[in-house]
Amino acid sequence: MSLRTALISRMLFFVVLGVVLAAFISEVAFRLQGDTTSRDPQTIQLVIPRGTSEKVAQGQNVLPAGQVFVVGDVLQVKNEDSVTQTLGPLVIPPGSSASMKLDKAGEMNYTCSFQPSQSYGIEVQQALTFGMRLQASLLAGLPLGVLLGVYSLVVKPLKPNTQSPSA
Amino acid sequence: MEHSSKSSVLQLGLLVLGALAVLTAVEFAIALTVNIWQALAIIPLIKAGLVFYYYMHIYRLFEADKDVDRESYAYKLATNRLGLWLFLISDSFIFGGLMISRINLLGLTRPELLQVLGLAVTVVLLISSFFANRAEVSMAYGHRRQFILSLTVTLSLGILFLIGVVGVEWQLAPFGPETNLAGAVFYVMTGFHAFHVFTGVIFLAIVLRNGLRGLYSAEKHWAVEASVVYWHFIDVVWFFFYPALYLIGTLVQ
Amino acid sequence: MNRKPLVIAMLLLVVVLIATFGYTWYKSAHPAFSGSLISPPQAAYAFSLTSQTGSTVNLSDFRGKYVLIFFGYTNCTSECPLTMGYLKQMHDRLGLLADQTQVILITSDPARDTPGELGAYLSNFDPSFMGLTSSLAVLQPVWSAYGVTVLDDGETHTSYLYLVDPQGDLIATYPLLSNVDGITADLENLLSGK
Amino acid sequence: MRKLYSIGLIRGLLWQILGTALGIGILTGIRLIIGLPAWKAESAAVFGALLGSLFFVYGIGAVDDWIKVAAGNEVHEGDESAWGRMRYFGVSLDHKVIGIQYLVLSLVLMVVGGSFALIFRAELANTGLQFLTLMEYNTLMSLHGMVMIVGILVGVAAFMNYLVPMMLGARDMAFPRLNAFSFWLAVPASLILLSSMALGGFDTGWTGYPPLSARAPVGVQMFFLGVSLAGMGTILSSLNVIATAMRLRATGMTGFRLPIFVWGSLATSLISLTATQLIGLSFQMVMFQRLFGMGFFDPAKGGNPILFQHLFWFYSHPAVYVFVLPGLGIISELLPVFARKPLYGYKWVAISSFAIALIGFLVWGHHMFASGMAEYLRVPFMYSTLLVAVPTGVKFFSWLGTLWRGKIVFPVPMLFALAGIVVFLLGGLTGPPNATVATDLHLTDTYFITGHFHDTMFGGYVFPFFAAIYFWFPKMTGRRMNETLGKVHFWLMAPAFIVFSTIMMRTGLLGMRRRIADYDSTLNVTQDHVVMTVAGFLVALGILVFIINAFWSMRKGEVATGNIWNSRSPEWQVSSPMPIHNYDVPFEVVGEPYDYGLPGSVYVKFKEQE
Repeated sequence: MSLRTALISRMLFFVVLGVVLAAFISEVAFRLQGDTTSRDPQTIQLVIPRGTSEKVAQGQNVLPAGQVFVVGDVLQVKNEDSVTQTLGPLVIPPGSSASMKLDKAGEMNYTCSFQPSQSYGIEVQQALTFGMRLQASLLAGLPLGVLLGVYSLVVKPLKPNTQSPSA
Repeated sequence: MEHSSKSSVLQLGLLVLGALAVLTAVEFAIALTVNIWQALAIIPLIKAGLVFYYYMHIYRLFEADKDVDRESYAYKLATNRLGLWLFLISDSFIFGGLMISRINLLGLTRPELLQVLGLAVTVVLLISSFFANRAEVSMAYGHRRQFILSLTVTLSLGILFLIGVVGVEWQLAPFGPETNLAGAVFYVMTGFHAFHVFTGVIFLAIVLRNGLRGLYSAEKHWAVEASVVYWHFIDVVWFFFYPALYLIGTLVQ
Repeated sequence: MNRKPLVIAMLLLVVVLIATFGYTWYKSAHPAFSGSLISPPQAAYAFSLTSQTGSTVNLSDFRGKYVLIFFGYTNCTSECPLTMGYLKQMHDRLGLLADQTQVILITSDPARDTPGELGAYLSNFDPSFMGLTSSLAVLQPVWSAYGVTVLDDGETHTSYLYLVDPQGDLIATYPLLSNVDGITADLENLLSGK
Repeated sequence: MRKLYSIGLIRGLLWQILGTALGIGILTGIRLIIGLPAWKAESAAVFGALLGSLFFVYGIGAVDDWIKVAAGNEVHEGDESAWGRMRYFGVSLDHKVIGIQYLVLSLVLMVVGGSFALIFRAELANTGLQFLTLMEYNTLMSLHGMVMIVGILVGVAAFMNYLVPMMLGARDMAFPRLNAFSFWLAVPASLILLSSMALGGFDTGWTGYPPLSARAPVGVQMFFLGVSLAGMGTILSSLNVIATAMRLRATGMTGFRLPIFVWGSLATSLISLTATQLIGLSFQMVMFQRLFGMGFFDPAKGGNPILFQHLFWFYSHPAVYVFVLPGLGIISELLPVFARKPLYGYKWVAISSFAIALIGFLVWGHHMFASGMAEYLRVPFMYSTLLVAVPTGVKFFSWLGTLWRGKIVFPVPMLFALAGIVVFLLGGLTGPPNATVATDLHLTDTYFITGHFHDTMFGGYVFPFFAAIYFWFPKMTGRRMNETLGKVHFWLMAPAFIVFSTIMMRTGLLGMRRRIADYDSTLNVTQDHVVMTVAGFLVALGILVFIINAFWSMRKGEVATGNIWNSRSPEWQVSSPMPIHNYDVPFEVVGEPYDYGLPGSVYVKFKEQE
């Protein structure tokens, strides 16, 4: 095995080691933290009960004025009322349900037919996904691995004559 | 290269050109049909690897010095190679930065360009790279006529590429640098690359002129090697820019 | 110079190709629906209106076709032309599949949108598109059935595209100005039976 | 007149003026031809400055040899010894001459930048605006930053050029012509950078963030162009250093027998070779945005200003390691000499330079904690930033270990080296609070950061830089600098600076924002500002003493041709000033470089001695 390949494999080994360590620490910390926005996207149902339209006509609130989601959630609106209801891009015929995917983070105010205010607030938060945690582990693990790798060259030299500055 | 005959080396060069052509064709086909960016990102890497090894002879960097005398030509040649490669590494950071900017700003969209022209200039640059390699090999075996011939072809193809990008594409593009983001990215990327091509053309022209005056020999032709390696580098950069500008993603609305 | 790298490169290429097409096959096998699905599908309100040619048209005439219904008016300057443009794009992209679909524009402004007007308007887009109008009395129930609020000047307040399947059921809605790719992909998937 | 023209520098400047004028003319002509309004100050200035710098490099003759080669002629290194002192004012291929040229340019730039600092320091001595307009203040403040940075880059190049070939036992750098070229690129670059004052200045700070820099006066273009050109020079010279250190080492000089300074230079060059391209690119992109309306960083066109910050800091953070690594190397060089003890943990120190450089590439994000990056990603950046403290700590440990129970003597170079350690320690210890997200969000953009930064720069660069000048002055001139004046310089500068930076951090903690021309008197920092101003002027006074000392010693200084510090380093084994081609007889490395005080240990053995 030539010196170059020895060096490369040595560095690779330590970089991987560093990333693994970083990932471990990051995951443990993450679990302890118990982040709320870190759940997987799921289908959340919003039921419009019977008789909503009448109540709304009288200006009563039937449903909460809004709701919080994470990116990727599917909002499924079930219409148990007797008339067609609408929410933003959704049209829900009586007794049926319609759904929309929330794939953009941000706060939206959709016009709707089941609120006296004619508007329903939807807040979509960026979920703390595994991908981002992986990114973080890489960002922390790379330097760690490099550090361990270069110092390993001092602790355990590759070969007697090998510490050329190209290393 | 000494241990293999010239014809076999040239044959290999042709083989590599074929491989590159196939890869480019596949790239184009994927872009037209399924357009999966991961594939379009990997294929240039393969192409670059081929060129690094077969055309730019990267392994020469790691050959141990046969001659330890500091003043000997062989030793200086190796030092020059190192210097050139260091420069290429540094230069590749500019292009890397441009790629990062393009990814950050445009994501999976691309400017509206002439596909035919894009493919054409790519092929032109590819073939020029082949002839550049041919020129270097011929020189290494001391065949001056063939060297001059191949270098002339390389040079003219390089000029053709410049005309294609700056002379035609820039004029026909339906946007200017200030129109939109895609325009800005397109002009800055092609601009930087075209500038490098331009310098490469000048470099090749100088080498050609000095070659005509018989200044290079089979033993001493560093200038030829340098110009050719630089030229290949420019080609490799285009391997990445071509899909980034013409193929990946959907058109900007 | 050894040829190993060349061989490796070619092998890599093969791998990339396999991966690519495997991936695309998987994607096409599991299509994602971009419209907002209505489940279970509801029988779409069956209307009977007058087309731009003056003939009477029922929704039931289009059994066996996917029908895209859009409420708009010819004097509309912003959303309607854009949406019709999108629908035209979709129609062209569908190519041969297009004749298994029908685009219908139901006016929200019967006062001004005579059949002639509608015909002139739709001729800007595609001959196969159909524009329907009628008297206010006939249109009112249609609008309410599809949850369309119409202001006095004939402007629709909330407007969607409605997708009716060959059985005459309302299966999905699309927000206006949604990107044409989604609708086209959905229809392609539906028509190719996926 | 003809004699004057024969001086390279004058010739170059004349050509630069010519080129600038020509450039402006050409551009205006082109605009006329394609039917635009003929006069556009901005593009004219940029094109003129660009052409001007090219003409300078051509006029002074830095590219003559390449042109000859291109024309197919042979080139030889002429015998320069005949030129005498004039060598320093024209193109010379001798790395020692180039090193000294770099050194002088660096001193000039730092004096200029420092005087800017003095001006606005005086302005800040009291609340309200005394004698500067806001624009003037901003321009001086921004230029102080960038002129100093360019000055430091040039100074780093100075010692890398002067020392690396000597320490390696090489005849010259690997590419002498490239070396000269990269120096003579730095001169017009500096001129362009300073010329920004004449073109309305700019108010962006040295970071030049868009969208601010996209709206600033034309001066900012000169700033961008100057820095880009200086960057080119740095890239080429670092390329040269790497090639030299990898190819031209004396026989027997294996990796772990390299002088620490060379390790530091290698690490430094590694950074500036690669990362510098990105600051150049980011600046050029803003230039294009201003010139051609490209919308890279213009949100109105969908651009992304944060992208600039990423590109910018990807260089500008590693850049601070470019500044300090050679300085730290110099400290490691001097301590064993004056403590008469081996350098403690040589291998660890050597590797640490590399570790710092490599990790430095991955920490740029910590400059953007406050500028909207994904919250979760701040943590790894914080971690990697704190990781940099490890190799730095290794260096400190080695210094202490070296001094421990050493027979320490205190000539001026040693004083400066020790001051460097102390001040750099101050800077180092104030680093973690800035690296930690929770505290940084409060400290960012305050004088605390400024104080931290000045501590690291002075401790990591300025003090070692002076130490090096006092140490190698005999090598350069054959005379040693006056000790007494040197001590005066030291005792003026070191305490004053420590007071300065400490007070600076205090005001920062009290809420003093950086980069502002005026502050609220109710902050109760006015007295602190007075103290800072006084301290600042004391530092300047010290440097004045140094300059006088340097000029005096050059002519009348005590002659020192031998190994006055009794160092083991090869360059001291031959007579001072250095012979024209360094070593008449090549040497061989037979032992460890820093085994001071060990009986019978030898580092270099000259062939003749066999």
